Amino acid sequence: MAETDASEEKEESLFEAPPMGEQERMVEAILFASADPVSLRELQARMPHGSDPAEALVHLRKRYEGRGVRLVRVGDAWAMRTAPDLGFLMQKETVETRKLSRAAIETLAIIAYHQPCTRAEIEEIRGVSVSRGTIDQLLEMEWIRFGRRRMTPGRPVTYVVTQEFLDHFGLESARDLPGLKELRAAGLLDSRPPPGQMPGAGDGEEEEEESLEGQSELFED
Amino acid sequence: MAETDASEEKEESLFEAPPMGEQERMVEAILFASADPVSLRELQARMPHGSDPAEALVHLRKRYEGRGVRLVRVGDAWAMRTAPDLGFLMQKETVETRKLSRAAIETLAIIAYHQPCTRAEIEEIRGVSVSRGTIDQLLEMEWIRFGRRRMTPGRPVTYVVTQEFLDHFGLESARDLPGLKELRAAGLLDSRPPPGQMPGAGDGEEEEEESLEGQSELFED
Amino acid sequence: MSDDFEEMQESEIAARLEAEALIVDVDGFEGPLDLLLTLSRTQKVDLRRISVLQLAQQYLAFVERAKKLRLELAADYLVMAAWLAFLKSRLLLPPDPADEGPSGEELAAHLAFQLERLQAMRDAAARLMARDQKGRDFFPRGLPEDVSRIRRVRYTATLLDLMQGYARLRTRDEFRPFVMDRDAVMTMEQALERMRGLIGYAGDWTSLESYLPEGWESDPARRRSATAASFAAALELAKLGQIEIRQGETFAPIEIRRKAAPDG
Repeated sequence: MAETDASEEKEESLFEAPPMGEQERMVEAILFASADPVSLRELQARMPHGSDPAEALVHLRKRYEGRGVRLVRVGDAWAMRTAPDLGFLMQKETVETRKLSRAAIETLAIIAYHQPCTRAEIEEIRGVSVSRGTIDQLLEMEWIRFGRRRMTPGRPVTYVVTQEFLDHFGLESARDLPGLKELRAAGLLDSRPPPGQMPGAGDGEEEEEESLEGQSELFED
Repeated sequence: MAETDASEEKEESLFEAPPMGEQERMVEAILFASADPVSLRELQARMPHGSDPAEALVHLRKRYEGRGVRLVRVGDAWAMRTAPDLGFLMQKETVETRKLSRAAIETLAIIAYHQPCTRAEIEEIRGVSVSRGTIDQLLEMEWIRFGRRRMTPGRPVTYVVTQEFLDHFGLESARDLPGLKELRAAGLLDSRPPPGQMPGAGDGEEEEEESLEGQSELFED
Repeated sequence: MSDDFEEMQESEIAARLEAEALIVDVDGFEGPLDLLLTLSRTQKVDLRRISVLQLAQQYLAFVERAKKLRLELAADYLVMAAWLAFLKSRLLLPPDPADEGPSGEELAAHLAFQLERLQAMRDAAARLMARDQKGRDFFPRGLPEDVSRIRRVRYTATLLDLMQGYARLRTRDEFRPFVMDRDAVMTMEQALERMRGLIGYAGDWTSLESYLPEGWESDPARRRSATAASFAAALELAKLGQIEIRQGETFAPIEIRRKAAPDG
């Protein structure tokens, strides 16, 4: 089976890929049909063999410049979105997003700018403990997800922002977060351990607390 | 600005309508984002006063001619749709990976360890009859193939494992499979003796069964 | 020193006024760091140049005030107050050479960093929320088309599955030899085992043939194997002095019987 597949693939690639104009149409159709961003890999998988969706995207993006809809990049995926200046026409389509609490917004920003970020780090920055509900809400909105466990004692879970987060805020990547460079340059994104004992969530017990946290989450999951 | 809607409307219509290019963008964005086809009347209602969506639609329709998506009329409303010739892109092949059934794994293991191996032998070791489907599945996966017929009465077919099998399991040859001792050393063998069963359950008849089995397969094939 | 003191008094008044306003909704603060950040605004300086000493005094004044009003402050506010009192003493007193802990300046610098960082994150959050947002400012396709899924199933198994499957089978009849043609072979050990169990019941001379297990008499190959094994086992038992063997003539049936125990 696998052998025939391979030979089929080979055979097909002998056919010429569709002309770039056609490929552009294909990418256009696929992206129009999807509400969610479509990854380059998926485009490739759905288009005929030998297609070059990356190049087609370049053409397509240019074509939609200044139009009512635009081609936007979201992480390693692409999507069509209406131009932001026309938002006023869309009252009918506007979705009421749940009002986020100040704690949730701050937590989200901290995760976005410090990712991957542990709960203990969030607490250290905010100087107050993070309620489970806040993290849950962000997880539920699919704006954050679990990252890799930190390789420190207790192997605490980390959080990172998602493609949905990038899509929602119109960001090409997390590197495009507003003011990221300045914050980094100012050293405000460094993790600076507190000298000796500091009160609050960021005190000397942090490490241990973090371990416990990570541990309990390990078992909860 | 405590004026009535009507006078506001009049006043606004005194302002010039947006340029046609802008109107086209607006129609484009509305049609793109709308879940349902949009009527001319609704377009008019949503666009700034003095707009001429009908004309904008004509321009827009022309613009999308031959593209991956088209502007189509649905009753007295308008919508954007994927070009019909690209419908084939709206399919996605997903490959679902499933674990092989226990019966199949056991059958495969027996063949691997005892090849060449007849169906009667498999059944003898497993203690239950082997369904045709299980053998077929393994044959179809190209993990086993027919070996030489056994030179015993009925000349039953035998099964052997394939190169594909060896590749999948990362084996040089079936002889590299760990033996019972190694399995036990690796903790894969339960040291508890199983309850009951003396050797050679159904001993005397075995040979005959096998022959019959072989025979029937001979004719089935 | 007196200048400092005057300044302190002045700022204390300001802080008190501030605190009074703040106290009304102490619940509105997200922890002591948030409160400190709010208090720091009264200094109207860049957070980098903030006077941590002054801030500490403001905070302590706030807590004092809250106590007087009998407002219940959460424990972490009080912990922070204690720490700030400690920090204040460190900042005011000459350093103790015997103390190896971080200096007051280091602690103050870190607190300033924490405040600046918290403020920076708040600003970043505000900038983030001010961006065009999906579903509010820009919109995805309202009528996405279904992508039909063609499902193909691929079965898989790991080597471990395979070995465990085999192990499972072999555990079931572990006592069997590994080879395939084992069914036609009886080992001497098996025969010995069998004979040991049976010999006690046979008081008189019995043909060795009758010791062949059921199912082994008819098939010639099995019969041969069983006979040979039983014979070898009989010899073994005779050697151990447990049985006696006799054969009337050549090719006559071999008979055995249990040896009457001569001694204990």
